[in-house]
Amino acid sequence: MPTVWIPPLLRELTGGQERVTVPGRTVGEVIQALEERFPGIQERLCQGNRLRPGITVTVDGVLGAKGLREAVSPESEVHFVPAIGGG
Amino acid sequence: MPSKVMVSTHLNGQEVTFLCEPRQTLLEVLREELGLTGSKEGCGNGNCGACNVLLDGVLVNSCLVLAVETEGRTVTTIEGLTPPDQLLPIQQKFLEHAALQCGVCTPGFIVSAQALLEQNPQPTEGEVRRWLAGNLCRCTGYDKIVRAVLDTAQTLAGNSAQDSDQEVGG
Amino acid sequence: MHAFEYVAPLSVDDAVTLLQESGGAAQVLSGGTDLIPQMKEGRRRPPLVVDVKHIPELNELVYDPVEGLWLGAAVPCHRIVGNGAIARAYPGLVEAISIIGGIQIQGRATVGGNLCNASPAADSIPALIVHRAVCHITGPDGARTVPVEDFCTGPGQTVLAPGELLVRIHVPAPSPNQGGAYQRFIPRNEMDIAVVGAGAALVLDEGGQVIQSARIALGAVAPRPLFVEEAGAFLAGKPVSEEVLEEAARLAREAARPITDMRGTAAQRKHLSQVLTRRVLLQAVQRARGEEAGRRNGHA
Amino acid sequence: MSVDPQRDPVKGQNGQNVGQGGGKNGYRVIGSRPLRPDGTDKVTGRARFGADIRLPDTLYGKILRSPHAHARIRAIDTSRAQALPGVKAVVTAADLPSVESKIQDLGEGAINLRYLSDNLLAHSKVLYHGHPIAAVAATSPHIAEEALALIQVEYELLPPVLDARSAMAEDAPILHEDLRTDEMGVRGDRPTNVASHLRHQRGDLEAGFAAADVIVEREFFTSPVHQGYIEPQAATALYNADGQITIWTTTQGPFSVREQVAQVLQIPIGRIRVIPTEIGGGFGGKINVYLEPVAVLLSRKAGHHPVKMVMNRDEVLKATGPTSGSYIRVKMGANKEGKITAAQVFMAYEAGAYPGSPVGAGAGVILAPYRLENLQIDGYDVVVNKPRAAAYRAPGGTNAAFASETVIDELCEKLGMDPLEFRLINGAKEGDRRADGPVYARIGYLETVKAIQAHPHYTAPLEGKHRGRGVASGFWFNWGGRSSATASLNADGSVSLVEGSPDIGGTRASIAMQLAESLGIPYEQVKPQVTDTDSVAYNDVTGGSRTTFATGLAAYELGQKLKAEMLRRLADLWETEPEAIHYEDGVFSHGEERLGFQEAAAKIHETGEPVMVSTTVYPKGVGPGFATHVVDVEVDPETGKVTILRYTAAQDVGKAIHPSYVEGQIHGGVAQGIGWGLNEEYVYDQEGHLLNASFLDYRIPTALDLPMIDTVLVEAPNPGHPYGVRGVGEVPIVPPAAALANAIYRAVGVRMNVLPMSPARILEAIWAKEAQAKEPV
Repeated sequence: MPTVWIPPLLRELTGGQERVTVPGRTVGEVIQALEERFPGIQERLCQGNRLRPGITVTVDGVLGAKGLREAVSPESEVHFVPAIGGG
Repeated sequence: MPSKVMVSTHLNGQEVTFLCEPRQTLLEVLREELGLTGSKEGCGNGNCGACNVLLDGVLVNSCLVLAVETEGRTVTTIEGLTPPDQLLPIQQKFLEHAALQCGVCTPGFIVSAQALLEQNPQPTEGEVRRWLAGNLCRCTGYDKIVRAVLDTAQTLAGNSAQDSDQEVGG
Repeated sequence: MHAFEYVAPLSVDDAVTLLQESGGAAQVLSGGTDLIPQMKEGRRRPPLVVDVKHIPELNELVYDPVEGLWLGAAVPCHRIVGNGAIARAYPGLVEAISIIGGIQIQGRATVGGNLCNASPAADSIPALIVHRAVCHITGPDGARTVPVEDFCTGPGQTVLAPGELLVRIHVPAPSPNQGGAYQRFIPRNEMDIAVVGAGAALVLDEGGQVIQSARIALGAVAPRPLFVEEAGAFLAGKPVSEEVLEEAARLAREAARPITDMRGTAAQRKHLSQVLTRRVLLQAVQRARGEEAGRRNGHA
Repeated sequence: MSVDPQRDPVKGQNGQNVGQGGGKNGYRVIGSRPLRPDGTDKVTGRARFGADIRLPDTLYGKILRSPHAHARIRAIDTSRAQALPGVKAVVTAADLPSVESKIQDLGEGAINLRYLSDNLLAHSKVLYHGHPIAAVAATSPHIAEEALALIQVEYELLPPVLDARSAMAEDAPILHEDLRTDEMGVRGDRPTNVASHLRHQRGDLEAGFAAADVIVEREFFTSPVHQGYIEPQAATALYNADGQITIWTTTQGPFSVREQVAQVLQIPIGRIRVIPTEIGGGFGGKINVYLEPVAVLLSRKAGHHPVKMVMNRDEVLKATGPTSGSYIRVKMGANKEGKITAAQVFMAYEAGAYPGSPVGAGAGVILAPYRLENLQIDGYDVVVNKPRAAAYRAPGGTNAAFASETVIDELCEKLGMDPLEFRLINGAKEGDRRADGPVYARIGYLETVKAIQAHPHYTAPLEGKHRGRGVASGFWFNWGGRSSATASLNADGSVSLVEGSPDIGGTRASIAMQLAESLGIPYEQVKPQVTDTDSVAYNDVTGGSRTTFATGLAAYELGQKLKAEMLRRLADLWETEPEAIHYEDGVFSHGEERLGFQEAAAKIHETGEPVMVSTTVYPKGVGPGFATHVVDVEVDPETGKVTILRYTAAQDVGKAIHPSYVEGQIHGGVAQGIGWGLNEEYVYDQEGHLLNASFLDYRIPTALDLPMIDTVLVEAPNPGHPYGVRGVGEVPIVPPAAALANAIYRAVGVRMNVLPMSPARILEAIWAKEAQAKEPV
């Protein structure tokens, strides 16, 4: 199952857990699964059916372009990080 | 409407007559009235050199010259400096050295560097930097610009040395 | 820029008449490197601009080893700096003039304009003061002379009465064994206004050991360029030594009454007054002795 | 002085390439240094920049700006301005459609539309000195200016908030009554100036610090600095009688301009065409719109005349984006072996008048070069009464690295370790975890450290009084983003390349080179041009160091597609399969048949439909960039002035497509970093007036302030790009301020914790040190 790193500000919802493994083939499914275990977390990550503005997701270190539809493999590592703009 | 003044000037090798208000700078008239937009306005108060032109052969900031002051005088802009059939050696060297990135300061640098080389054909690196200190560039860190100027000087010296060799030999 | 009339008179008399008729509202345009930005920013809004560059007397640049230097008020810096005889006679003055702006500014800016703009930080003024320069002024009531140290009365203010025109500046011929120097401190190496400027000129005895007379002036440490007469007087008659020069520099520091502004702090300016005065005195001594040291330049 | 051939100022290149590149590496075009296609126009003054656009019947627009940093607008009376002969239109915020408070991703970074609109023309409050209030279009710029003076605004002055820490105070005046702190989706319950709080945390800080043999904790203060592009913002807009809008503007992102104008004016993008002019520098500062929507409003109100608006330098500095001033605290511990055991960071970035500082980026940069197990980073985005912060080259990176890299230098000093050795012990490599979580793929950080270690600059002794040598490293994420382009085959074998990425520093060349390489033809045969928003599909901005990477990838794909199409056509002609045709060195062959590229193009032209291919990309394989710099300085202890004696920058550039422009990016970034480090800053008075809004007193480096800048191009190819390209433009601005601080310390023994390290500040630090030394122990 993919490993999700819980952003520090959301660890209050995971009982302090830094990372958890949940099932899912896409980022959206992973968040669904998280929500089932840690109610309220989805709202912190998403606005409607997309990630909150200012949050991006990396899967295995790669910044995804597809947001919630980004594919996730069983060995994947998922991070939610601040969106960065360059100059 | 404020009254306008008629001004005749030798501009880039031609007699040009234009109407302007006394409050219009030479830069404004060149750009907005005469369509010569090669001189750029980067600061408007003489601190960046992007508007450099030659006034009676002397390097000046055209943003700090009133257009009315040019009555009867000679003005050379980047457009007039460039020969009709080919680039100046300094222009060619700027290209070869990649001495420009965005290119907006480049016309000012070309006018300024050309004035330097005419006055001091073999400048040191320090002299080049001192001369160009009134021309701001934000992209290049000046490294390649200074090299391009020094290389132009060296190339021109090589050419003139060859010329004089030939004269001696011939 | 506001709308204004422009006139370029051909004689001093015509210029004086124009200035007088405007009742002091007209502005003289020389190199324009201060006036034009000030008009763009709306800091000056003269109804009439009098361009004095076509008046022959104001374009005069004559140096004579006996008579000294006659410097027309509208002579651009590049003409002075490019004159080898003047640079050799007054290195301390010419180096001050040579750093009024970059090359493009040098092509237009004038010493007369630098004086009349009366910035406390003007580079040429301390150097003119220490070289005993005198302003020659013509006005509706005739001509008069004013020593440069008395010319500026405050930021942007001078002794010029309405209708008066600065025509030329006279700098006496250098004495034998005279040396002068000017240095300013700026954060960059070019394109800045002096945080502090210091000028010194002194005359040594024939042996080059005793200071016969000295003058010291500072820029940017008071509402007007500051002639530190007491520091020069202190040096007169004393043998050259590090201690003596340092004491004169300390007196300069004492005299400085700077403010804190965006270009520097009062404490920094006090401190630099002493540092720069010491440095220009040392340089002036070396020049008086004919042992000019190379100028410090990061890119030489 | 001995002559070092690498430092001969006349010989073209001063740098070196190390790593896998080291030359052309089997490439024909990549790695060479051809002339740029737009070069001649730029050295002759013919190139058309933003202010060079002249249309018939053009009116000139000017903006009235707030003289106050913080005030409520009680009333605006524009009647006298409107009555001035020559004035054709006056607009205020009342002319802007009301937009809802909605956060929108507009090309790069998300912004609340209401803030965007309010920054164009203030609605009810002015939030910084220079905030636009009204705009006028008139028949001449002078008349427009005179009209501004006739507009009467009644203000109710409010106390300004001028730095992040005072803005965070309990009793601070509030800029936006409705602003609440966002902590990843949770909104605070009271008015505040803190727009958001972010955190990265891993491991056990307490244990980490307990395991340290030395701990250094310092705080740092930096002022806002400006991108300082030489070309001021300039835009011309025509709102035509049929409702179609055309905008000519100098921008890093014409598509982003289209999007922003559409959103803020509530106009469909289909009615807006944005034509990018040549752009005279941007560095992140020409992404946000300032003039374009206002020019559109004026054009409509003035009866469909084109309206041209050009900022002056004063306006550029007062009202276009500086990057954030900041307050940063860093605590780091290391053990005797030189391993970092823990790091804790607090950073508060000034967003300016509206939320959106680069604190997130700063938090990602600040510890990025190091392998850490115990860390915590807290970042705060704080609004203050200064212009809205905009992106500036590696946004948030320079001030962050200034803090962390000087603390590391102090750790090294306390441990008695060489700072490069320390970095080799702690430096991140492939497989290590970044501070913000994800794991690095192939990166070349350690190679940059080794490159400096081996460089003659670092190995040469530095002699002389008051001289010091400093090193520092830096990181930048880089970016991919969306790009599209088309290529058409011409009958003479030339290829027209149409792209949508404004060329800000030679990317026409670097992109054309990738097409040429991909297609196997000489660079000179590719004719690139940058086009408008109606002529190519969407492109993200030229920014984030993405253009040579992503638009270059598009060009690579175009080459592959064009080749495939040519093979298909020749196969048809030669009655065979495309796979059976051999293509090498620009020659197609099959059995007896042989056609050079040019002949093939002519043949294809004669025998059927024209050949054009297009591609769109959104690459994921972004490779981050690392750099390590070394600088030698001399400090005049009596004046505090720093002279830079020598500078060398080593950077992992992935693959240098056009090495001259890669060097140029490094030179430019270093120069800006040096300016930031030594002299650049926004100076405000207590009322929040910006005092130094000119190039006279906002001191960017001149030619006399910089030495030649040596470069070492380390080439650790990015696996995410067919040629190994990484972004190169941003990371070089990250290390310089820290490297200078470390060098200054070694020269005169003072640890600087304020940017810029101006002469006055260095002098004060020296005095403080002397005073301390005099105190009885």
